[in-house]
Amino acid sequence: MNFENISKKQLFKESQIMKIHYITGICALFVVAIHILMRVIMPYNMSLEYENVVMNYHNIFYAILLEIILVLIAIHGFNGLRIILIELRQNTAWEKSMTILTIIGMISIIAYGTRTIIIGNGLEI
Amino acid sequence: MVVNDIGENRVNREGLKGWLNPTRYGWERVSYWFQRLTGIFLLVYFIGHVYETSSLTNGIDAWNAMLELTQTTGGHIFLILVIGASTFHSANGIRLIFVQSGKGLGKPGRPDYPYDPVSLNKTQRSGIWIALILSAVAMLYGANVLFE
Amino acid sequence: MPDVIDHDIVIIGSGLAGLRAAISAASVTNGKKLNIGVFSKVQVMRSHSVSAEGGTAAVLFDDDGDNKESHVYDTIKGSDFLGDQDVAERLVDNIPFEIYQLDRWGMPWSRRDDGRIDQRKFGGYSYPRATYAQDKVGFYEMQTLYDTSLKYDNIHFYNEWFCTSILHDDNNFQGLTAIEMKNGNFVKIKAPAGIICTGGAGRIFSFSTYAYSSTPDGLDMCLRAGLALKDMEFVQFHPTGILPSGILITEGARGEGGYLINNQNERFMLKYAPEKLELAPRDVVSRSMIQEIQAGRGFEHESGLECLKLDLTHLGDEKIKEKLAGIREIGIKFSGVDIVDEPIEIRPVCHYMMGGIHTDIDGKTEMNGLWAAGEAACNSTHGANRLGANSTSECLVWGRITGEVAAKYALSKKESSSGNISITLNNQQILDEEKRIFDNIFRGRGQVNPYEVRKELTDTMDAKAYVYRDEKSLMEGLKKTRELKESAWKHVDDNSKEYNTNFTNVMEIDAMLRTAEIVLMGAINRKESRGAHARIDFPKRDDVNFLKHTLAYYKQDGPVLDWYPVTFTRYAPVERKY
Amino acid sequence: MGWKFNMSGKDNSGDHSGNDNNEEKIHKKELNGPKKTKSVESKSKFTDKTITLKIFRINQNNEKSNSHFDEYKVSSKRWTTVLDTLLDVKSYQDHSISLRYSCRMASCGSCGMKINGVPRLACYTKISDLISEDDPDPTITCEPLANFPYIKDLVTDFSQFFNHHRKIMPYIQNTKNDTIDSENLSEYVQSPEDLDKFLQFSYCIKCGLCYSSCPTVATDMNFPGPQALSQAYRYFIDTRDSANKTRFNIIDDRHGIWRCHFAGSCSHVCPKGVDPALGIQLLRSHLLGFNKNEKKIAKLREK
Ligand SMILES: Cc1cc2nc3c(=O)[nH]c(=O)nc-3n(C[C@H](O)[C@H](O)[C@H](O)COP(=O)(O)OP(=O)(O)OC[C@H]3O[C@@H](n4cnc5c(N)ncnc54)[C@H](O)[C@@H]3O)c2cc1C
Ligand code: HEM
Ligand code: SF4
Ligand code: F3S
Ligand code: FES
Repeated sequence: MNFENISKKQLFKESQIMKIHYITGICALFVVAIHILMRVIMPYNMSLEYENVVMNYHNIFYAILLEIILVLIAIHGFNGLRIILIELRQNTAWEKSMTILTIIGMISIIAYGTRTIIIGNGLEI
Repeated sequence: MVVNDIGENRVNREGLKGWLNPTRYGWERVSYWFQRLTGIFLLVYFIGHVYETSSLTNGIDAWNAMLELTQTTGGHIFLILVIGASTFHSANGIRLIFVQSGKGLGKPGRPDYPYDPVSLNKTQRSGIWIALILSAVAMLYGANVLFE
Repeated sequence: MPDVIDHDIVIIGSGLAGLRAAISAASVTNGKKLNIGVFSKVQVMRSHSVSAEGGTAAVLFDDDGDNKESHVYDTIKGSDFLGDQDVAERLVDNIPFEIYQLDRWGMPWSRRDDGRIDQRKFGGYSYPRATYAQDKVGFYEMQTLYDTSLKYDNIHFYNEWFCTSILHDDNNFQGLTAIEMKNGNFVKIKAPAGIICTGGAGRIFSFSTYAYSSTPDGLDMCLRAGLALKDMEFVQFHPTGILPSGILITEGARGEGGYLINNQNERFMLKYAPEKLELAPRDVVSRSMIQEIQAGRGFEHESGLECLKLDLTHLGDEKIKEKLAGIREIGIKFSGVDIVDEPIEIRPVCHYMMGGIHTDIDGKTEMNGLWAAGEAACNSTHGANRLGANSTSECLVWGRITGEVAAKYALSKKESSSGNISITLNNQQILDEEKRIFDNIFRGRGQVNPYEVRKELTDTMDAKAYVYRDEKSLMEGLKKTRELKESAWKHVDDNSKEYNTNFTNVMEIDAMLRTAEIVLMGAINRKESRGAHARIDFPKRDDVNFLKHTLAYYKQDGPVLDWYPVTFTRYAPVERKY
Repeated sequence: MGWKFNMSGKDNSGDHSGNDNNEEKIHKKELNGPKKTKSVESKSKFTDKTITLKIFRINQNNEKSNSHFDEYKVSSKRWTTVLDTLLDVKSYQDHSISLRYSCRMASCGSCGMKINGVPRLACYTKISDLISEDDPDPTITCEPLANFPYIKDLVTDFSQFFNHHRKIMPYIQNTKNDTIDSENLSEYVQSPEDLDKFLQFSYCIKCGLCYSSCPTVATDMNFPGPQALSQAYRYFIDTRDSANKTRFNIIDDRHGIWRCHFAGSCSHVCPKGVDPALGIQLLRSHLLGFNKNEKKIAKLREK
């Protein structure tokens, strides 16, 4: 029968992954809250003006905050996606490729976002 | 769909349709469905948002061009949905974290007819409602800010 | 799936007896494990045993004054002295072990506050002796045994395999034929040893507490293989079945203090069994109830049947919910009555077959290599009337005994043939069987609706062989049964192979007709009233002529009856009073 | 309560209150007086009706596209269950319908099927609860349980479901006291409170309704499903069992307990109040290491 556990070797136990999922979820809640509050300190439209945005990026604490958000949500979100995907089909090839796919997604979005933060941090107004 | 040794003709899994249909089995099922949809939706938005902000690196003109693209009525409505989705997902997510670690569920006991599963108790149901209401409020507030 | 399956032991039936036998056989080894096959026409946990409600009788509280001797005597007195006394002693000796064994395996026995296993009162016992787990004893026992059996990798379950006949060579068991219901294949099974645990046959009555699967196909298989059925005329009618379905309200309800009342609101058992009242043995209570009804003191149920009521309202909400939750659910769901608020309508209902395949004290049948246990077997523990809670005990005790004995037998066979028992099946038998089921039944012809025949048969049994019987009605019943048997009903309309329940139903009806005939003939032949067999025309017990078991063999042109002696050890028959 | 009954059963004195546990009063129960009773449901509410029964027909060896619904007319009374009508149809209208049934009292778990789109036990579902009194042509639809492979008509294949159950080791493992010898008969000391912790979950009749309703099972065939997982909890929390680690290793898997997202549908459809969703979440709490000291291993009673 095509029943036995397909996944025997795993880097993390599923419980560890899910703990990470929960923790990233909760932490994301707080940091995103701060991120959004920044939008409402000043009128919304003003907060989106190029100068104001770049000013924010110059603030090293804010830049770190953004980086944290980026990492947390990328992990949480792509792991969520992985969960949904591996529930869809059960065979080793599919599961492996989905895991790799989500990890690639996770890394690339973090990399791409980090690039914005670094460059933003160095931009002249 | 899932086919193992049982052969195509006999497969009777509900499949994707199963989890996409929240209309049976009560409110917990609706909350499950919403949590998934909002999760995927937020992920899509998140990717888009990272891409959106990256236009920053190409200077003020690129940034303003992007703003012009997104800060439209349609874009605002989309943003309001994101606000609603993230409020629901976070609030309900916190409830889920609690219940999935066994908190706030009530105790098993001797089953009594008519059977009333304690896991589907008032606390849970009100948790779902609170998440729904919070997200509605957040959406109203968001609309207020965006369309002032 | 190969055409022939090999096993060391086959067990037919996966009720309490079958599972207990499987586990006990699986743990007998001499270094090598035996290969055990459990065949059942329903999935394991769908067996009828899951319906047992009230308790399992055992002497556990010696320190509180209970003792084994009293259990033996209660059983024998309950049996109206037709029970074999050595067998009853064996039962009583062995059952405490089974209770504790089940506890080790995870049985959720109801507990006293000090953490010990609790017991409740049951009809016909001198002490509270029914070990219980709420009111779902059979269910929990089945679950415990099933789950435990999953531990053994040498037990193979064949779910939904309908066994049709026993293969034998002269008097040696060789195997079985069966139909795999999922795909309709006809399969032969070879094994040196077999245990029949196919349960009771109560579905030959319409108004019955039994599951629909409790038909006598197992008994019939043995009958066709030349074995005898013993004491089939003794059918127990349980006092409290709800209307119109016949679902059981456990004796535990009366054990916990329920009253039976008539339409005068009287607790009429005061008249019939002044000492034990509602907790007299079942035959006594059932007869009293029929007398009440015939005296015009019954209620009329919507369905037209007359009935009495069981009053539990005084037990209180708390106690009912704690100890009789399942009954409450049944009442609400199937009768529309909440027993907490209202008495529930009940009527005596067919509940247990004291008779079965003739076996000795070890459960061995007349055929070498074949044993029988549980309700299908008649090792004469229960004689003419079983006490409540003694049946699950019997299933457990003889499940274990037969499992062990059969395993040892199989092992010795294996050893003497150096590991490879070669059985040459008798081809003629297999061809005959194929002819019987495929040519005669599956491709049979007829205009009469077999389900109609089943309905008429069971209704006839209800009308003619109920609590009180007499020559005239029994004869009428026998005549009707023979008429039905001769009519052109043997045919199957559904011609698909896969999961053809039409086919299996017709095979069951075939067996029911033969068994019903034996029940009726035995009842006609026994011209006395003893235990559950009450004749209006012979109201007295007759120890001179009838203190013996009935045996029935099936010969070419019908059943042939014979007698068999009862074993006595210590107790001489006395008049039964409660 | 004493063993001997009070003989004064006919005593008319004293009042009778329905909820009295007091033994004294039980015996003084008024037997001849009028009784006030309240019905659970009004008995005369449901008049006999003719209904249309739609039954899904399929055969595992034919093409799926051959499946169809057959319709039958049957009459029903107040107490008639869906199983009764199905058997009625099978006996008198169409012998070829295949379905499983055995106990007809909701304790064997054979007769699970989708009735009007929701998984239910046929023997436990009354016609009168499904249709409204003034519906001129009430129709009831019976389909096989979803998520179980088809065999024929309403009969589905449970082997995968049972295998999942077997995989979680549903038996007591207690290295210390596994064996029992006839010399030293005694039971584990288990208080009623300890019993209550798992009693509810051991009431599972393996009917598969929960398995059929769970959205994860709908796509994930390696997910043990609510039934197996709640049984894992039932044996885990039993004070007689000491195999925590082994069982955790089985369920803490990519397709294990974490694939339950608390959709609650299992508890919603369970006919026996097992509340598998509760069992799963509690099991998860132990797996996560909360509630660590809730469980003590029981000892055998000293003789
Ligand atoms: C409602 C009810 C309540 C009861 N309550 C109590 C109680 O409280 N205490 C007590 O002690 N006793 C009680 N009894 C009696 C007791 O439950 C039964 O006597 C006992 O369960 C019988 O078990 P068994 O193993 O012999 O057979 P069963 O459980 O009937 O099992 C028979 C098995 O044989 C299989 N089978 C039959 N024919 C075939 C075939 N042709 N091919 C393959 N397989 C076949 C069936 O599939 C089934 O698995 C009660 C009985 C009823 C009806
Ligand atoms: C802000 C606080 C957040 C919290 C507390 C939170 C919490 C959770 C929880 C508990 C789950 C698990 C649900 C389950 O196992 O059934 C989950 C799933 C998920 N989350 Fe979040 N989340 C948050 C934010 C986000 C964000 C911002 C995204 C988008 C990038 C996201 C994407 C997802 C996805 C895709 C899933 C998978 C859905 C599923 O498993 O059903 N989450 N979240
Ligand atoms: S948990 Fe409930 S629904 Fe699921 S199999 Fe058990 S009894 Fe049926
Ligand atoms: S329906 Fe399924 S997702 Fe969990 S709570 Fe029940 S197992
Ligand atoms: S027939 Fe047994 S549960 Fe319905």
